[in-house]
Amino acid sequence: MTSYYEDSARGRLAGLLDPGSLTEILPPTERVVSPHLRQLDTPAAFDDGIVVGEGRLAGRRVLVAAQEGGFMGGAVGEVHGAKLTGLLERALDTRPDGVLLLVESGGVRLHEANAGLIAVSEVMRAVLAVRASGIPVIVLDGGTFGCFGGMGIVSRLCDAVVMSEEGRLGLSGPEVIETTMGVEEFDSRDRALVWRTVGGKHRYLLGEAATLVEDDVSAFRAAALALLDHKPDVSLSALEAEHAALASRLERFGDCRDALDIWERLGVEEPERLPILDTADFLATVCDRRA
Amino acid sequence: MEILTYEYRGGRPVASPPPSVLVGVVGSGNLEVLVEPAPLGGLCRVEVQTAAVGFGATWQAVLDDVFARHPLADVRISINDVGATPAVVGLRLDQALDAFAGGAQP
Amino acid sequence: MRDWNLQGRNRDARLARAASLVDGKRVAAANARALLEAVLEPGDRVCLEGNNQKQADFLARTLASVDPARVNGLHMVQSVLALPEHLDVFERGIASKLDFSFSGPQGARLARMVADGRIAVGAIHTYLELFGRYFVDLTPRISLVAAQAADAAGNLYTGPNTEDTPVIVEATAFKRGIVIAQVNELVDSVPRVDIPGGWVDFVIQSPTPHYIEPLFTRDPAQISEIQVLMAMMAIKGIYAEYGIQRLNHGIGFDTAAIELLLPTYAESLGLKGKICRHWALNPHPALIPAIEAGFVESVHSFGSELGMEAYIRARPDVFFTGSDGNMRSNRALSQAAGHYACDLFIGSTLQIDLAGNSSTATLGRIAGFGGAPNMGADARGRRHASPAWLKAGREARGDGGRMPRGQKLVVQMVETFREHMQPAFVDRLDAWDLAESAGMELPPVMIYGDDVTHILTEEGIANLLLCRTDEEREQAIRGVAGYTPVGRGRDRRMVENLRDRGIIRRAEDLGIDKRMATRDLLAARSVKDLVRASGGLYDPPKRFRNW
Amino acid sequence: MDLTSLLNRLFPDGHEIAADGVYFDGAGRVFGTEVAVIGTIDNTPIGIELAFRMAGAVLEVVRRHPGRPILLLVDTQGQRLSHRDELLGINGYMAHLAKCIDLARRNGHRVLGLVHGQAVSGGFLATSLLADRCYALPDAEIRVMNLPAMSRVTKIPLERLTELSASSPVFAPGVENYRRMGAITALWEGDLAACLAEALAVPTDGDPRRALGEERGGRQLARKVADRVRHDAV
Repeated sequence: MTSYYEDSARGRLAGLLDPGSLTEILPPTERVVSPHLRQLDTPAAFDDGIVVGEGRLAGRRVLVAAQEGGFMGGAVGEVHGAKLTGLLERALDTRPDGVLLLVESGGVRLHEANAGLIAVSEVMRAVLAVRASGIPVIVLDGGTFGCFGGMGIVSRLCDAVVMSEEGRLGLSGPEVIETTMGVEEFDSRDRALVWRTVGGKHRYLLGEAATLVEDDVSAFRAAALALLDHKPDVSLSALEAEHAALASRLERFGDCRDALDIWERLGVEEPERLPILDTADFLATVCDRRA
Repeated sequence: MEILTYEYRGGRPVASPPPSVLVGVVGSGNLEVLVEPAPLGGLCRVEVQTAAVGFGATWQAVLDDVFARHPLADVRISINDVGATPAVVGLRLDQALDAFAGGAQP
Repeated sequence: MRDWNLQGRNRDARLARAASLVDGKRVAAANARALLEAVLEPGDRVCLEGNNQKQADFLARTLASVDPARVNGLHMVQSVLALPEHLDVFERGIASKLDFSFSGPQGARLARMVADGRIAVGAIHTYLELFGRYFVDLTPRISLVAAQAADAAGNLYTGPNTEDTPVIVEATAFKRGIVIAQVNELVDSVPRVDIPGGWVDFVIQSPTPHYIEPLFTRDPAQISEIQVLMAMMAIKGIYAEYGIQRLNHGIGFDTAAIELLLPTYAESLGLKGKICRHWALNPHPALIPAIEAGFVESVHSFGSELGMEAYIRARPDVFFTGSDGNMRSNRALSQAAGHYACDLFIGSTLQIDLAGNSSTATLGRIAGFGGAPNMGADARGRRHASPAWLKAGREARGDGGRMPRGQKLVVQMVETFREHMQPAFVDRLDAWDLAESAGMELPPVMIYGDDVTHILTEEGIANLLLCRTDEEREQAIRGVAGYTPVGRGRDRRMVENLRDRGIIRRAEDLGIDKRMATRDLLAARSVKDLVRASGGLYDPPKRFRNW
Repeated sequence: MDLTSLLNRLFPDGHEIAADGVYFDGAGRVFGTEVAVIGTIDNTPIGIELAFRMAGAVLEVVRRHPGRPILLLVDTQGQRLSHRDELLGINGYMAHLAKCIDLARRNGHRVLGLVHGQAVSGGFLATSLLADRCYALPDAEIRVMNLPAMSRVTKIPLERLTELSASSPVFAPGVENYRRMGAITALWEGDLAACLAEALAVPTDGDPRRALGEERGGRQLARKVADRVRHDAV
């Protein structure tokens, strides 16, 4: 068992794909680094914090991108974002069986904030173009830094999100909310609160994550493989169905102030027990209780 | 930021080197090490970009020992460092150069 | 004729002044300030309970709020300055003199206030020294302590965090002083009596439970591969070498790594049952896997640790627990145990000089000592033998026909550079500058060089027991000081000679493959792994969760 | 500029646009073309209700008015920063809005954005940045974070950020920076109706912003890097 949470972006890819099948595009030897970091006296990385390439998953052809949270929290800068956009657009030409995004990002990289923000919107449009062309885009989210900011939106544009309970998915990070709105709004040091708000279990219960897996690279691999046959549907009726589901979420849980309230309303007995359950026990406990 | 360059002579080239080896991550207290074969006329060249300014002598001492352990020639070693301690620097370089000399990507 | 009971009469007068505020022994929280103003007299010696874990925080707030016109010039004699209120009493003129042990969180403010002349520091102690002086020349007149519960008779139940309470109350109650306790709850009968009611004068239910700091919880996720390597060297190069059965670990990730390598690496070396059987140690969560693996036979603790309560209750063969099932900790007794009954202390530090003196002092902070020097010092009064103690003694004294005697192993474990490339090895400790600027009589040295037996860094182990001259000792230290200026200043030939003689040993000399030193070797790599290892009994504080 | 005068200048031929608090929608006419309008005022933070409502309005246009152009007039200080919105999955609501806008585009609706107040981070991402073309009024404000806050977070001295922002459009707030980076096609001044009509007439194909950013010297790498990743042989 290899912990996905602890692994690096490259380590995750090595464990996820068929051995030796990854061909990296613009690898570190190309030294396509961020020029903006240098200007601000900040160290750059040779891959600008993202690995993109082609590989195989159980023999099936996939394009992959993996963000490295250890480098600037996986934040998106000009080069980083352009690599991701280019990879997605490559799928339009090469038509793989799917695109896998191993997200780990705090959002936009402040050192190049404007470039990063625009880049994320380009990624968003590219994701939707790939899906509209019938190729599924699958997100894997289980890294140390979670997935926030623009990448939190990107993740929910895709066909499915695979999470471990350690994974986090949201828009504004708890620290950002605490800094801006005060500790009463969101105590970012209360990690139990953080995880039951944006962690994998809650996201799975809400339906934001399609699959919840153990913190194990091979579990992520199996889940990604199972989702490759997903047929993207970006039609009006699909979006109307999503609209209805989001309406129902607002209606059922709009007045909830804590995940425990939501879980209770979902009919989970002893909701306070959920955080401590192992993934298998958790899945068995909540199997017919998801929103 | 500081950019430091070191060169070593007297090493031996690796017979069939891999195209490149990358080890580590550019994160706080850590570094990435990129090792590539390069036609340097027998030199081993190390280029360091580091966020910790003023440690040139320390880098020299660490790299002297690394070269003594891994006397390689025609190798370009590129480092992006965010204030890693010499212990971590030595560890990453050992990992990278073992993999490079072994000819396999770790 | 001389009156031989002035203290008793004075005590009676104080109690009489408080009579209107008391119902039995109970005083309402709203009357707490009035109580303190009634029983305290200017210049009193006061012990306010608080250590690096449990805090009599309500009484601290109350004391800081009394009228300085009525209560002033107090002499505080307390283990730890942890809360802002501990210094507020000086700022407001309520107290003026201080004898203490540790002031980690308030170290910078304390230094400023000492420099401004607002606090006269008597001395900075180790815990045992200060406790000792409670019975000699620093006996508290009034003690303000914290407990979990009290009954109507004033019997106190401390729960697992008994800590300093017994020693403080004993010193006060039996010298006609006054003991005031804040308790979390008032009950009909306490689950067990930790402090007999006859020793307690007043009981106040505090508006909120007393604070406890989870100081000894170390998240395994933060242990680095370098720390794993150092832990491997500690186990193979010291624990196995000397057969360390009885020991104490300092706080920190270095020692947590050792604890987490016992069920994996130490087990693979066949060391179960041969090392680490008996501990004077707080209930470190990182020790859970080793306990579960059967390494650990007994643990006596200075204090408890938040979240470990249920686990401790379920392992009474290992921990010291009461009839109620909960741990009974005792700082004074565990300190004594660590000093006299352990063969090894291992801990980290911030700076080590060329003579092996180590210090955690930095300029602008008066941090004090706590208990480490009690653990990290040879017990000169020890007379019982053990193989580890005898072996260390032999190494130190040679076979030259001198009087045979053992020695405690005192190991300093440091990475050669700390964060931000601060070298751990220095020519001159910052403690000298601190002593100068704060007008101290001695530089605040945590562990004296002549007590240190081994220095362990990522570069290797220096066995100072085997050094025969000051020069050898200095080169042995330089020889493991890595790329710090001290390390680079080594005499390479002499260091190689020391290595040939086994005084310096590198990982490879110990047969340790550095490539094995990865986090995969840790028995737990996250707090959740610790919870799993405990069978769900460990309930970590929420700040340590990621679920 | 207040909403009424903005709408009057955009739609001199008249409009039926109803406001409800900080939200408004409806339709206006410009030189004979009917344009659906969805927007907000007062720099409002976009929380889940607002994102949901805008998404519903986009879907409504797609259902009821096939092909009708959509003009987004979103004035936002960014996503709503709240524990409760995160709890309910605000990123999912934002993504839903983005998907609806993209659906409209794919179904033949021209989608334009006009920044008339503020446009910040997540609130910008899920709305006008998803339009075919985004424009701005000259006094609008676009940013991720102001420089003092950026300095605190990145620990880069404010003076250095200020100094560099004089030459680099890459991180500092400002409409002109976003124009140079290619995200803002043009500034609308003077006859707004004419600007709108002209924008509606320009053909659109794909996402032109990288090329625009490169052409204007604001983003030198994005197009090159994306093209290489898309086309390099492996």
